Order: sequence, then C-alpha cells, then structure tokens
Amino acid sequence: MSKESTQTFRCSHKPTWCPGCGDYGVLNGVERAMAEFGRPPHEIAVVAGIGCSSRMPFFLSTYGFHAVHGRGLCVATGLKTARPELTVIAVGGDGDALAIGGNHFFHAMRRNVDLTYILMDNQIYGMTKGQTAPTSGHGIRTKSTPHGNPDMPVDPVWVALSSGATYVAQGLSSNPKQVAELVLGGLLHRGMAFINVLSPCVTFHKDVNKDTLKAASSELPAGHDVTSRGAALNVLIEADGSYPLGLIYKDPASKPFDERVASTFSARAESRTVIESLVASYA
Amino acid sequence: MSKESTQTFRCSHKPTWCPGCGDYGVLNGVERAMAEFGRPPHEIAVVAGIGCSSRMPFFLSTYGFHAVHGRGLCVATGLKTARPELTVIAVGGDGDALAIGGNHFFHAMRRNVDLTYILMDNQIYGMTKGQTAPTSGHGIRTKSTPHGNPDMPVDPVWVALSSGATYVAQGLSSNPKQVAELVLGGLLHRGMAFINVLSPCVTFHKDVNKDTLKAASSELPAGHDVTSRGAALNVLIEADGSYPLGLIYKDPASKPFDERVASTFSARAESRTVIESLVASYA
Amino acid sequence: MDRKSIVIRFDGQAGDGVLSTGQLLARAAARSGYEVLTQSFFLSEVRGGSSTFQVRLGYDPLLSPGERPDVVIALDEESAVKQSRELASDGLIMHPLGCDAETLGLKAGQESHGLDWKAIAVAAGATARSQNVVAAGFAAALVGIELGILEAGVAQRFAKDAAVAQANVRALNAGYESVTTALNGSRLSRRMAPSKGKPLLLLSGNEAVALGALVGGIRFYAGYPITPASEIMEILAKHLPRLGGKFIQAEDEIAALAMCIGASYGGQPALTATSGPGLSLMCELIGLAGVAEIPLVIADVQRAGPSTGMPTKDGQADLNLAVYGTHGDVPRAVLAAQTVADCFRQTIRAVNIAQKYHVPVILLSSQAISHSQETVELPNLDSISVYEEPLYPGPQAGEYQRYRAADDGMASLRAIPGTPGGMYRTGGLEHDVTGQPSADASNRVVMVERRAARLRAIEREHAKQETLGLPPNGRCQAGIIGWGRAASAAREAVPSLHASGWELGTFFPNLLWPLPVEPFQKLLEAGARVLYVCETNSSGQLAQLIRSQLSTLLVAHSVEVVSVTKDDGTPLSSREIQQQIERHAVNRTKHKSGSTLELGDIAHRASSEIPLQQ
Amino acid sequence: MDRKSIVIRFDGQAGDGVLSTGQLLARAAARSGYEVLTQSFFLSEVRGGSSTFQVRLGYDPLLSPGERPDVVIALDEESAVKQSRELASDGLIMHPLGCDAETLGLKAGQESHGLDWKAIAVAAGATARSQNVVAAGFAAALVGIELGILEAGVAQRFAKDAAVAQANVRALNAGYESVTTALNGSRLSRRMAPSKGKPLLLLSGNEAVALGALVGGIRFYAGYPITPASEIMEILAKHLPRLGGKFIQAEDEIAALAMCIGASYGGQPALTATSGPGLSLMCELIGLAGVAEIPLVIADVQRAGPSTGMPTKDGQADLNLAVYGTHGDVPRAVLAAQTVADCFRQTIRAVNIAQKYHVPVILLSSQAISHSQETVELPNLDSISVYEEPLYPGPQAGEYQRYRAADDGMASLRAIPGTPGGMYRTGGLEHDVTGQPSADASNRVVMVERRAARLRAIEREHAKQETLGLPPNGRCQAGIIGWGRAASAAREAVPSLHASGWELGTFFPNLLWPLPVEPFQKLLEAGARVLYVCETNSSGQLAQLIRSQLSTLLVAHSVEVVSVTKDDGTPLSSREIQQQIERHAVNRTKHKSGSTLELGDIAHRASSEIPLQQ
Ligand SMILES: Cc1ncc(C[n+]2csc(CCOP(=O)(O)OP(=O)(O)O)c2C)c(N)n1
Ligand SMILES: Cc1ncc(C[n+]2csc(CCOP(=O)(O)OP(=O)(O)O)c2C)c(N)n1
Ligand code: SF4
Ligand code: SF4
Ligand SMILES: [Mg+2]
Ligand SMILES: [Mg+2]
Repeated sequence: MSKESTQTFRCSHKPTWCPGCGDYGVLNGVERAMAEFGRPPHEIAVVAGIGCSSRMPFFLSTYGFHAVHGRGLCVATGLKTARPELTVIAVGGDGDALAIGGNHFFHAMRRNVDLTYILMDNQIYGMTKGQTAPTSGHGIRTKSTPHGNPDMPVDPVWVALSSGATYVAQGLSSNPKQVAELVLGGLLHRGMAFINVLSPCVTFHKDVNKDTLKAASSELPAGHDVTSRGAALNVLIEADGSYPLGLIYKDPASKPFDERVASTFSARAESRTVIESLVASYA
Repeated sequence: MSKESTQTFRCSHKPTWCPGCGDYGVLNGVERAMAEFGRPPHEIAVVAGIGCSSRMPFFLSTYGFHAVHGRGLCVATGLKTARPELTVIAVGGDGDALAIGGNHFFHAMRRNVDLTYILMDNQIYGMTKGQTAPTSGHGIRTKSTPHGNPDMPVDPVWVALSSGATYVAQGLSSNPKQVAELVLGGLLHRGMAFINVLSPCVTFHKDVNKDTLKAASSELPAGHDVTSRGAALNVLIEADGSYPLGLIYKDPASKPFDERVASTFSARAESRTVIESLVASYA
Repeated sequence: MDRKSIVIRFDGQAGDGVLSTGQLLARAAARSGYEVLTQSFFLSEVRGGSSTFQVRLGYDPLLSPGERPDVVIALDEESAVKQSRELASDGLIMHPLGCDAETLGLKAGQESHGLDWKAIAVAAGATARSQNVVAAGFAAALVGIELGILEAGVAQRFAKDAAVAQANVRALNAGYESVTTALNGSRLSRRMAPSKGKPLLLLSGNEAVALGALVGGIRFYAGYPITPASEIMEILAKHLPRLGGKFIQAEDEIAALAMCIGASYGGQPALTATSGPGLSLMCELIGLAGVAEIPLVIADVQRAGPSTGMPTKDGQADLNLAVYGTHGDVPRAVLAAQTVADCFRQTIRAVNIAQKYHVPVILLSSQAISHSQETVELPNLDSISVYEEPLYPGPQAGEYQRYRAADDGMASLRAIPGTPGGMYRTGGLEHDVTGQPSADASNRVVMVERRAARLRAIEREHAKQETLGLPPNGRCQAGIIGWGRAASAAREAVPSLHASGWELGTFFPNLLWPLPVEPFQKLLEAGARVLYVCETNSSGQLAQLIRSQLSTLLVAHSVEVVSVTKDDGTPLSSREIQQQIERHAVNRTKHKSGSTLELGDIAHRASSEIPLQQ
Repeated sequence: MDRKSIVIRFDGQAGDGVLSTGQLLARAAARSGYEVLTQSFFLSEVRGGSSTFQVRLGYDPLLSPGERPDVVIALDEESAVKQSRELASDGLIMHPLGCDAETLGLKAGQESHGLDWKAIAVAAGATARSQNVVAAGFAAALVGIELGILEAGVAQRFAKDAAVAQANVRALNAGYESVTTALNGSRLSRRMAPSKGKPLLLLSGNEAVALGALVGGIRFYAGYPITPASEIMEILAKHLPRLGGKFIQAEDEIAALAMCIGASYGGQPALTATSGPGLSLMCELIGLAGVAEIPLVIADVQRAGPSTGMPTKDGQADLNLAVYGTHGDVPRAVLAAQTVADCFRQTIRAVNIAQKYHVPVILLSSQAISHSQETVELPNLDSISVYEEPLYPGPQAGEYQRYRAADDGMASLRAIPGTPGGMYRTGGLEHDVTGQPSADASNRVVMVERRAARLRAIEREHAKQETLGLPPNGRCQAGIIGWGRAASAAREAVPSLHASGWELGTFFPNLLWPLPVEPFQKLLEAGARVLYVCETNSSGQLAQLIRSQLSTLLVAHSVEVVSVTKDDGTPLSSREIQQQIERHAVNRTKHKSGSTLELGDIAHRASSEIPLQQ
C-alpha cells in the first residue's frame, strides 16, 4: 500500500518516551503519512521545539532539528522559506506551541508558509513533570496550580482557525491511521497545515487518557463543508467542548506565503549584475 | 458633568506626538473617561509598551510605566494582581500588542485580569518610521514591504474575542467622546476590557487616515446582543472588513483572574504562623 | 569507630520507590541530629529506567554527596551490577537473592550479601511494593538510626490510610531486623555513633530558596516551569496565597519577569525562578529593571548548558550572563549559593539587596544543589533581618522626584502607586530626576553615574560580609577561590591540601557582582601569588571576572589566576580540585626552572583552558 | 589655502528639506572625488521640530563629522540663533533676512550674511519649497563644487517630473549664483581646492552593512524593525528577492533569529540586524546556534542603552552582551565596524567567519556610524574573497557524522537538508558526533573542547588580519586602543598626541572576540606600559575584556589598562580622548612622586570609572 516503507523513516534510535505515551501513536501516524507521501527521507526535515513530544525528530530518519522551547515553528519557517523544495514538518507540544510559542503559532498560521505542523496535545507539561499547560482544563490541580487552574483551556483548533490557518484538522494518537491521513493531507496541502493530535501523557496527567479523550471526542457533522471557514468555526462552537475529529477546514484557494505577493523576481537574476547595479546606485 | 476635571489627569509635559496624530484623540478620550470614573490620579496607573502610542503614560498625571516593547500588558498584569485596589490601564500600539506582544495579548485576554487595555491601531509602526504592522492591509507597500505586504491584516477585535476577552469594544480616535464612553465601560467592567481605537499615523501612513477610517467603519446591527459571544463573533463576520464601532461584547458573568478559583485563603493569614508551620514541615 | 560520615546508595528500577526509601532514611537521620546530604541521579534521556538515590550522613556539616558509596542497597540485579563498579574499596553491597560476589565482580575487601526484599515485605504482611520500606529499615539498622524515628516517618508518609501505614511499619521492622540475619558481624563496622546534634531540617536547595523567599518577604511570584528550578515555583504556588501573596504561571519567562516588574513597581517584593534558557530570555527586562530601579530577584538554578545542553546535569556557567546579560551598562547584584543552607540565606540577602538598592538581583544556584537535600538548622525567624524599605509617605513640600540625587549611591525613596502626591512616570528610557524621558547629555551623565554609584554602594555594604580564611600565621602562598557548589568542594579539599604542605588562603564569596575587592586585596597582601579559582564550567568565568576586575591588584602583586574547572555535567569534586592544583604547581615549578614561559600561550589559554590543563 | 576639510551644517524646521539639501551637496562632493562624512542630528523626543544635517568634506579620509561647523546654512531664524552658538571661531553663518550678527550674538572673527532663500527660489520660477535647493546651490558654490555635478543630482532626484526638475535646477543655479552677491569676497576663504580623487560612493553605515551582506553571499534575512538598524532590513527587503533570496519580517527578534537559524540550517547564508534590545532577546538562540554549529550573522547597530535608553543617540555598550550573552560557554565571534567602509568589509568578513567556522558572528555597528554617510571607494567585486563552504557531497563510506572530530578546531562538513545520505538530527541538546542527544560525561568533554577549539581556530586565522601601529623606531611608552566609532576618533587623536610628545603604539581591532592576543603582546614588547582603551560606554567594556583575557601578559609586563570613555549619547571625540589621556598622565606622575597608590581604590575604580576620572 505504501509508496515507501514506514521503516524507511524509522531511525536507529529508539524513542525515549515512557511506555504508553500517546506520542508513539503520533510517530506511527507520521511515519505512515511519510511513507504514503513517498518522498525519500533526505528531502524531508522535521523541526521541533522542546518538550517530550518535541523529541520526535530524533526518532525519525529524516533531517531533524530540535530547536529551543517555543521556537520550532520559526526555525521551520526559515528553513522552508529558504529551501522551498524541501518538505518541512514542524512538531511540538501544547506548552511549546501555545504558551511560550503562542505568538509564533499565531503568526505562522497567518503567514501560511507551506508547512505541516503537528501539535501533540497532552494538556500538560510532560517534560517538566506535570505543570498546567494552556490546554489544561479549568480548575484542575497540577504541580503548578495546587489550588486549581484559574485559566480556561485554549482550543488549539480554534486558535489555528481564527489566526488564518488554511488547513486545520484534529486526531487522536490512539488512532494512528487517522493521524496518518490527516498528516498526509497536510503534506499535500499548499500552505500551513495544522493537525492537533490529542496525545495523552500517561505519567504526569493520567486523568486525561486514551479513554477519556476518546469519550470526549466527536465526529464532524454529516455533510460538513471543509472548504468553509464559517462552517468550521461553527463545528467548534457546536462541539461545545468535545473534540471534533477529522479534517475541519481546508482553504482550497490557499496561497502560500511566497505567492501572496506577485513577485516580479520569480526568475533568479544574475547576482553579479544585480549587485553591481545596486552598488552603482550609491555613486 | 465630570466627577473630576479632565485637567486633573493632564500632566505638565506636552505630548510629543506629531501634530494631527490620532493618539491625541485617544488621550482626550482617556482623560474624559478617567474624569467620569472619578478616582483620583494617584489611584490609577497607566502601563505601556514601546511605540508612539505607548508614550501616553508620560502625558498623564497618574502613575505611569513605560515598559519595553510588547511587554506592557505583562507589567500591567503583575501590577494589578499584586495591587488589586488600584485601577490599572494598559495601552499600546498595534505592533506592540500584536507583533512582539502578540502572545501576551492572547494570554492576557484569556487570563481576564481586571485591566483595561487600549490599543491605538494605526496599521503601521509609527515610532520606527513606517514599517508593516500586523494590522496593515494586505499588499500595501511600506518601508519593510517594498514589494507589497504578503500577510493578511489581523483584526485585533477578533483576536481579543477569540482569546476569551470579556469586554471588547472599538472606537475611532476622531471621536474621543465615544472612546471615553468605551474606556469608562472598561474601567467599570470586572475583568479584561479591550478597546481597539483606530488612530491614524499622519506621518508614516497617510493612506489610512481619519476620513478613510471613518468611511470604512460601520455601526453595530440594531438590537445587537452585547452579552452574546456568538453574536459578537457574528458582528465581525458580517462586518466583512469594515470596522464595527461601539461595545461589541461584554460578558456579564465575567470572573476576573483572582476569582476564577475559589480560594480558601481569602483572608490574609498571619504570615509568621504560616511560615513557621511551613518551615516545621521540613523537620 | 573513627568514621566521620557514611555514604549509602539506593538503586532500583523506576517505580521501585528508591527515592522514598532514601528520603525515609535521610529524614530520620536528620531528625536524629546527623548532618545529611542526599543526591539523586537522573538519566536525562530515557523516561523510566533506573533510579539512584544517595544519602550521606555524618556529624559535621557535609560539603559534598561523597564519591564512592560505602553501602549500596540494590533492589534488583541490574542495579547491583551497575553499582558494584562504584562501590568503595571496603564497601558493602546488598543485592536481591540470586547474584553473588562473582556476578558483581567484587574485589577483595568488598563485601556483599543477598536479601529478598520483596519476600520480607510480604512476610511482614505488606505487599511486595513495600520492599523499599524494608530496604529503608535495613539501612537504618545498619547505620544505627533509632527505629522509632523511622516508624514515625513511615506513619507520616502513609498517613492517609491507617492499614497501609501499619503494614509498612511492619515491613520497616522486618527490614530493620533483617540486618542481624543477613550480615555476619560485619554490620558493626558500618554503624555510626549516635549524633549529639539537635534535630535538623532536611531541605533541598529549591525548597530552601522558596522558604527563603517567603521569609525574606517575597509576596509575588510569576514564573514558567523549567528543570531544575520548577519546584521553587510549585512551592510558592502552594503557599503564597496563604500569606496574601500572589502567584501567576506566566506564558513564558519574559512575561514572568515583566509581571514581577509590575508587581514590584506596585510595591510587592517579587521573585521569579528559572534556569539558563529562561535567564537568557530575561536579558532585555533586566535592563528595564536596572534603569527604572525596580527591586527584583531572579533565582537561576543553573544546569549544564549552553542552549538546552544537558538539562538534568550540573553546571555553573551562567555567571557571565548573570553579570553581563543585557545591552548597555546597568547595575545589578549577583549572589551564588554554595549549599542548601546558603540557598535559604542568600535568597533572603538577595531580597534585602533588591529592596534596599532598587536593583535586580540574580541568585545563582545549580542542579546539584537544587535537588540535593541537606540538613539545615531550624532557622530562628527573629534573628533574620529582613529589610523594611522606607517609602515616600505622601505629599511633601516640593515636587516628588523618583530619581532625586541620593548620598553615596543609595536609592532614593519610592512612591508606590496609590500614594497621593507621588505620581511619577518611568520606564526603560533614560530619564531625568522625575522619571520623565530625557536625551540630554548632561542629564545622562548624572544618571549613568547614579547607576554606577549604586553598584559601589552595594559593594561597600556587602563586601565585608564575605569572609576570607587565612592560615593561623596570617600568611599564605596561594589562594583558593570558589563559588557555587564548587566552593563546597573546594572547602572540602582545603584540609588535605593543608596536610600536604600548602599554605592556602581561602575565599569563597557568595557575592560575585559587584565583586568584593577588599578580601582579594588582603589575600594578596598575605602573600598569595597564585589564585586557584574553582568552578564547574569550561571557560573559567569567575577567574575571568577576577582578572577583569582586579587587574591593578594582580599586576601590582604579580599574581597568576588559575582556573580549576570541569564541565562534564557533574559537580567539580574535592579530589579533582586537589589534583588540578597539584598538577599546576608541578608544571609551574618545571617552567620556573626551565626556559621562560611563552606568555602569549598562557594569555591565550586563559580564555580557553580545558580541564587539568592550566 | 591650507584647509584640509570643511564642515558645513544645514539647519531648518521639519519639512524644510534640510536633509535633502545636505544630501545633494554631499553626493555631489563625493562624485567630485572629495572624501565626505555626513551626520544628521535627531532629537529623540519630539516629532517634528528642527532638523540638522552636517556635511564635512576634505581630501583625506575623514574620521569624524567634525566638531564646530565652519559654515552654517540656516533656513529660519530659530535655527540660525541655535547654530550660531556652535559656529567655529572663524565661521560663516548664512541666515534668512531679518536677523543680524547681533541677534546671533556673533563674536569677532565670525561672519554672517542674510539671504531670502524662499524669494530666490520663487524668483527662479520654482516654489518656495525649493528654498532648500537654493541653499544647496549656495553651499556648493561656496566650497567650489562644480555646478554640473549638482545639476545632475537635482535632475536625478526629481526624475519623476520633468517640469519640477527643471524648476529645481533653476533654483539651484540661482542659489549657486547668489554667492557672488551675498558675500563680499569672503567666499574664497571657504573654497576647497579641487579634489584629485576619483568619484566615490556615498553610503551610510546601514547601507554598507546591507551591501556587504549581499556581496558576502547572504541570501536570507528575517528581522524586526528597530532604530537605528531598520534601514538594513528595508534595503534587503527590497533587493534580496532580485537575487533569489528571501526576506521575512518576523513578529519579533526571537522569531527573526530562529528563522535565520532555520534558513542557515538549510544552507542559505542568513543575517538579521537589530539594536541592543533585540540582541538581548536573541541570547537564548545564540546559544542554540553555537551548540548546533549554525553559521549566522547578527548585526547589532548599537544605540545608547541600557533598556530603551536613548534610541536615537550613540553608544557602544553592547560588547559585553555580544561576547557573553547566553547561558553556558559557547563559541562565537564578535566584530566591530569603525567606519562606513568598515561596515561593508566587516559584514563580509562576518559572513565568511560564520560560514567557515559554523558559529554565530555578531557585528557591532552603532547609531553614529549607521546613519552617517561616508565616501567609500567603489569596491572591486572580483577582489573580495567570499568563502565558499565545502559541503557533505552525499553518500560516502561510513555513517555521516555532523560533529566528527576535525583538525585544529575546524568545523566539520555540513550535510544540507536535501542531501542524500546526510540525514542527521541536531539542536540545542548536548550531542554526540552524529548529533544525537547525549548526557554522557566523556562525550561532553569532547564536545566542550571541540567548541573551545573553534574559538582558538578563529583567533589563529583572524588575529593576523588586525594591524598594530608602532612609531618608526618600533618603540612606544603607551598603547592607544579603541573599537567602533571611538576607534576612528582615537585614530584622529593620534597625530596631535604624537605632536605633543607621546610615543604611542596603536591597535584598533575589528575582531573583538576571540580577542587577538599577538598584537597586544607586540605592543607590550615594544614598551607599552599603559594601554588607553577608548570606547563610548561607561564601564569600559573592552578595557575589562582586555584585562580578563590578557591578565598573564599584563602582569608579566606590569601594564596598566586605562579606560577612556564617555557615555552621554554622543560619540567620544578625538579632543575628549586627548584630554583624558593627558589628564591621566598628569595624575599618574603626581601619584608616582607622592605616596603609594591605594590599590584597592584603583582596582575598584576599574569597574566603575566615570569619564575623565581615571
Ligand atoms: C526557555 C525555556 N523555558 C522552559 C523550558 C522547560 N521546558 C521544557 S519542555 C517544557 C514544556 C513541555 O510541555 P509541552 O510543550 O506541552 O510538551 P510535552 O512535554 O508535554 O510533550 C518546558 C516548560 C525550556 N526548555 N526552555
Ligand atoms: C525589542 C524591541 N524591538 C524593536 C523595537 C523598536 N520599536 C519601537 S516601537 C516599535 C513599533 C511601533 O509600532 P506600534 O507598536 O504599532 O506603535 P506606534 O508607534 O505605531 O504607535 C518598534 C518596532 C524596540 N523598541 N524594542
Ligand atoms: S512524561 Fe508524559 S508526555 Fe513525556 S514521555 Fe512520559 S508519558 Fe509521554
Ligand atoms: S509618527 Fe505617526 S503615530 Fe507617531 S506621533 Fe507621528 S503621527 Fe503619531
Ligand atoms: Mg504537553
Ligand atoms: Mg502602530
């Protein structure tokens, strides 16, 4: 079935995640999507921030960059913009994407660089052993909110949609097949594709697990028009706190960053001539 | 008509803005709102980031803090949380609020600290002499986008609403009276009040001026239900790029940050006893 | 029994409860009046895996976790095999049944015995999971800690469920008694004499910072989680509200520090804690606090950098950043803790400096201190002096001037928002005496000097609190300097250096910036011609700071500043310090007797020395 | 006529077109082959208000904008009054009709004349707005620049509208001719002899950095606007796309640098430009680039800090941050430009170092250089060497190792994403030779040394490109050191110091980190016992760096390092440098003849010196 074997994308280093961590499912989904996508590993780069989830690049056989906390998406933006012929995937956790990296998330979505961004949402800071994350439930007690979380949880899908993302989807790590489909869709999409994967932390946030997530998720309404941003927003409003799964929005007219302004410089001019005439303009 | 004279809030330093800058109108509106609100200047603190607009604290007679670029809202959050009995107003420009400060904007809105935040939106970086800002129009040419702005403009009202702000309004700097009303409403609101004021830069972005802004603005639909977030979102969707003016949303059930988790520690315990027993717990 | 301290190491798989075993023993020892120092070892990469916890106990204050364990208690075979390599030459290793001295590759003088921890637990009526309590009982009996004190600890730990507590107390007893059966007389050699001390607190470095913050008057915390600092935040999140204080988990470190600035501008003493990456992000705001003269404490619990580095490993390489990290020249103070007790004291001192001098203060701790526990005397809160900042009282004759000239570099009175008549505006722009922006050259000169003078004022007050050590005759040939955890190791190295004939002056400052000058001057006057500067980093950051700040003195006395460093993720040890110093001395003598030094080489090496090479 | 240079200052209200007047004259002078240096003065606080532009022109390279103007051309009375106070003692001031020598308070030897600039413009058939073109014509005639060259400039400026252009050329001619009527013979004394030079480029520092970036091979820029660096971004935004390069305006400086890291990881040479506040924000990512060994150039156009400081004023106080700004020890290079020509050359050098050694390079410029224009020779692109990075070519025998050991601290081959067989993973964690995370102590030691050796390798190659100056006899008593704009001022001060009997060695390095050791060594060997270190900041940052890095040398030769500094928002001038050096020498002699020095005092002052006090 696959164009490349998923094995092609597995690297020799075994994941260091806790046994049972949701991120294994995401990794699996990503490998499948890559296999289906069919580009060889050397044409793909995976860029991450910091967090358990952000370790993913080290477990894949592609090029990989593990940046600093919250900035993975910016590194990916630079890489893809400089090297448009590569396939660039960015990954991160909910803290990485929405706490320290929240602004980059927002601007990356609206900039619409042709990236695929996968957020592993465990509603907690896993790597630092269990503090409240932006997606953590209101009122829950964690190490950093011993008296209850005062904040309301952020819905990453809502944020992505309302920041201008042109491809927005959601999956469960316990369903790697769907994750693979959504990621593949993202790889094929021209512009920023955002896939939120609910991927539990079995060590530091046991209350949110495979079963509770499954129970809290919902299907998209029949006949949902994925090309309508209004319909997509509506899905979220109607979802009323549950997690709608699948492809929620895809802008068929998406213009990636590079193409948003008609450039008169599409052909690479002879550098030497350009520079000489520029220098001369200061004479 | 005012409880205090607007003069009370004017400080001896004349604003250093360019003649004709929209920010004069905002300052005027703020002074009026303060006068109407009736608290003396020493019980008010105005906190800003960096930018032309962010100079406002220096032109008022209240306490004032001019922080660094993008971080005014965080300083205001700390100040208000530490000193809840003060009235704290934060101000900034569109770059300050939505470029470098975008993440703080997002989190401040959802944290719902009892602040009033006034954004002076001139769709440009005024202070640095005319580069593209997050609210700048798509395709426009500025110093930093000589070939046209590739990004779509951000709607601050939309961002505020979708980040969880509990009071969201929009005004024109050319109508200080309305600005005053909206700001006063914000001062009275319990929780984060956001007022976007379209306030043109007459020096570095002449295309967006009093007249074009006025022409592009719209009234709220008759019978608009300000207490409904859905209705508010709808106003924005319907506005279709125009600027709806007035109070767009106000959550009547808004619970400010401090009250979002029932605290068992409402009364300030005797510090000495608490600390002693805490120390003893390590014995 | 002339044993002064004993090192016991517990090892097992994740979930075996190794940590609680060690903690039970450690706390009981502290309650018995022993000095205790514990350390846990993390593997940063793999979640799960093995887990190691080490307890050292003795009579005198302990300066390091100790190197080779005297006793290893391994809960599974893999751990036993691993730890057998670490065992002291006369050490004892306890392992589960099924492996023997041969499997473990023990050497003559080393001793091993097998015990079925789980079976003992089950036999005592507890579940197999209580094997760790059995191990704790065993260890306690081995070193001679009273059973009653341990029983109380177990009861406390399982206070939520009486039946479980009872079962565990039985497991504890069984473990305690198993010593007699398992060992054949050898036990007595591991016994410690009863301690004569009072019961002590057992605190980790992070706990001590959090307590110090509360005692010092901190009533606002905003922060962002990061290893190895997060516990400071977690403790304050829990306890600040009970003191009327406020806690915010910020969206990042920049927001955290900005919130602290807001709170402190509002008159609430504020602190944030972070590690290197967070401190790097805070640089811009440190400058803001410096210019606006906002009191502030940043606790930087260092880990092995640069960048993400080795987040669960130790290092002390943030000194340069703490001293120099912001654009422009700005006053600040930098303090470093050397021990857990120091974490407590220096945090309070940091708050005092911040509030008195209106500067940001950076308190350096490190991974090795933050997560190791040490015994600390119960502090007498009455004897701790906490600075009460005088404030602008309200309307006075004449305009209020936030930045009015003050004598001797002292801070001028703050008007806290809410104070009538004190309204002023300030921020990060250069300002005049009122706080209003000014780009005037002559005003600028005044403000620059105002800030520089602040630094001198801090030095004036605080240099004398840093104590120099000199041999009885008041003379020395060299000085040994150190900061942070490396200072503790250096202290530990001093007796044996003295024993091998060195005449050493010692200076282990907590205050690193402004660098205290007088103690150095005295050291050189006492005869020191070489300064050995001990620190766990690769470039010798304090050594460079000393060279840069004390150049005139060094030139006048012809002093060589030598870096004693290591940067492999583990704290510099006393043994390593002694080795490096002795190796340097040998080379030096060689050079002296041979041809002249290649000065360029040496100067150059100063900026790039590698361990054991200078 | 023995005049070597002339300083002409234009002054008027915002909107008067003062800037374009000055630029017209400056460019015409450059085209005529004069050396030109221009400077505009900003008032940071008030928008609008008055506007000042100064043009200095001469035959030899100019090292400063000059102090007092020889000629002032004031377009309104207020400006005339203000500028009359600045006028040189034999200066000429031209003012609009209606004020006279008395209103202006002129002294004997100074000369003034009135002209109705607007009327002349109108009479010539232009609008009153063309008064500034009239003024340009007047100034050109005064100094003796050919009319034709100016006419071409005017035609170019108004190229969009032929009628306007013609009217302005007429205004220009009228201004040019008005010299004869307005002055009575005195004009000849301001005339410069024709220049013998070739036409020169006229560039600002920021323009030179942008050009240098393009010539050096930069093909990716991400940045965030900030005064005084924004023009670099604006120029590259315009021209990169024409070269197939990419430009992104980022949401902040952190994002900007992270984008550059991504682009550079992808093999595109990348640069960002900022000022102090932005550099402070970039500290964390500098460490990432250092550990991951990503080539990168950060141009920091310094302004007077700390914090927001005085954004339109000059300062050079970001050196500490550039050298030390990140947690942990990390390799990087720091270069500083002293002139506009330097901005061009050092930017190319920065790109070369970054690409060759795989390190972040920080290029320091400052407000005073960034916005002042200087004449620069038309560069011969063929003679500029741009480093071509060799890359991992694709599948080879054996596994690709990104961080394989390389000789002499050199970088190892990069595999650029897209290269078959080169796939590797890296980032900010400590890693093994393949890039995979490792917290192993022995691996760590290797990697730490690898990074330290990189720094030594850069020093090895680049120290020799920094040139020392010695008096003809090869001996000196003192050294004068300087960096950035202050180095230019120091160069300017040297002849008159020599004239007053000083035997000075000179060393004005562009490379500040790693600090080149050998030139200092030679300086000391040539006899220098005092090093005067000139820089526009208050703590003497380079002086401290020298003390910290060259301690062994300083001790061996008993050298005093003395800071020559100022930090009032204006560049240190040659006059101030000379004064400070001479004052120090006098004090030194006094001290020498009196009682011994209080060494503590001096050591202490080293860290807190204020202008003219050491
Ligand atoms: C600047 C900085 N701040 C804080 C940290 C510590 N830190 C590492 S990962 C992390 C958050 C992890 O949460 P998330 O992004 O949700 O990833 P997860 O581990 O849950 O997959 C934090 C706070 C850091 N490495 N760098
Ligand atoms: C960290 C940092 N980056 C950049 C700047 C430069 N800067 C000052 S104000 C500003 C933006 C101004 O735009 P806006 O916030 O919209 O305010 P306006 O001037 O338009 O009112 C910028 C980029 C700075 N001061 N600090
Ligand atoms: S701590 Fe949580 S998120 Fe991290 S690897 Fe373990 S289960 Fe996964
Ligand atoms: S530059 Fe623009 S925003 Fe700034 S003061 Fe002038 S008109 Fe207002
Ligand atoms: Mg998470
Ligand atoms: Mg703006």
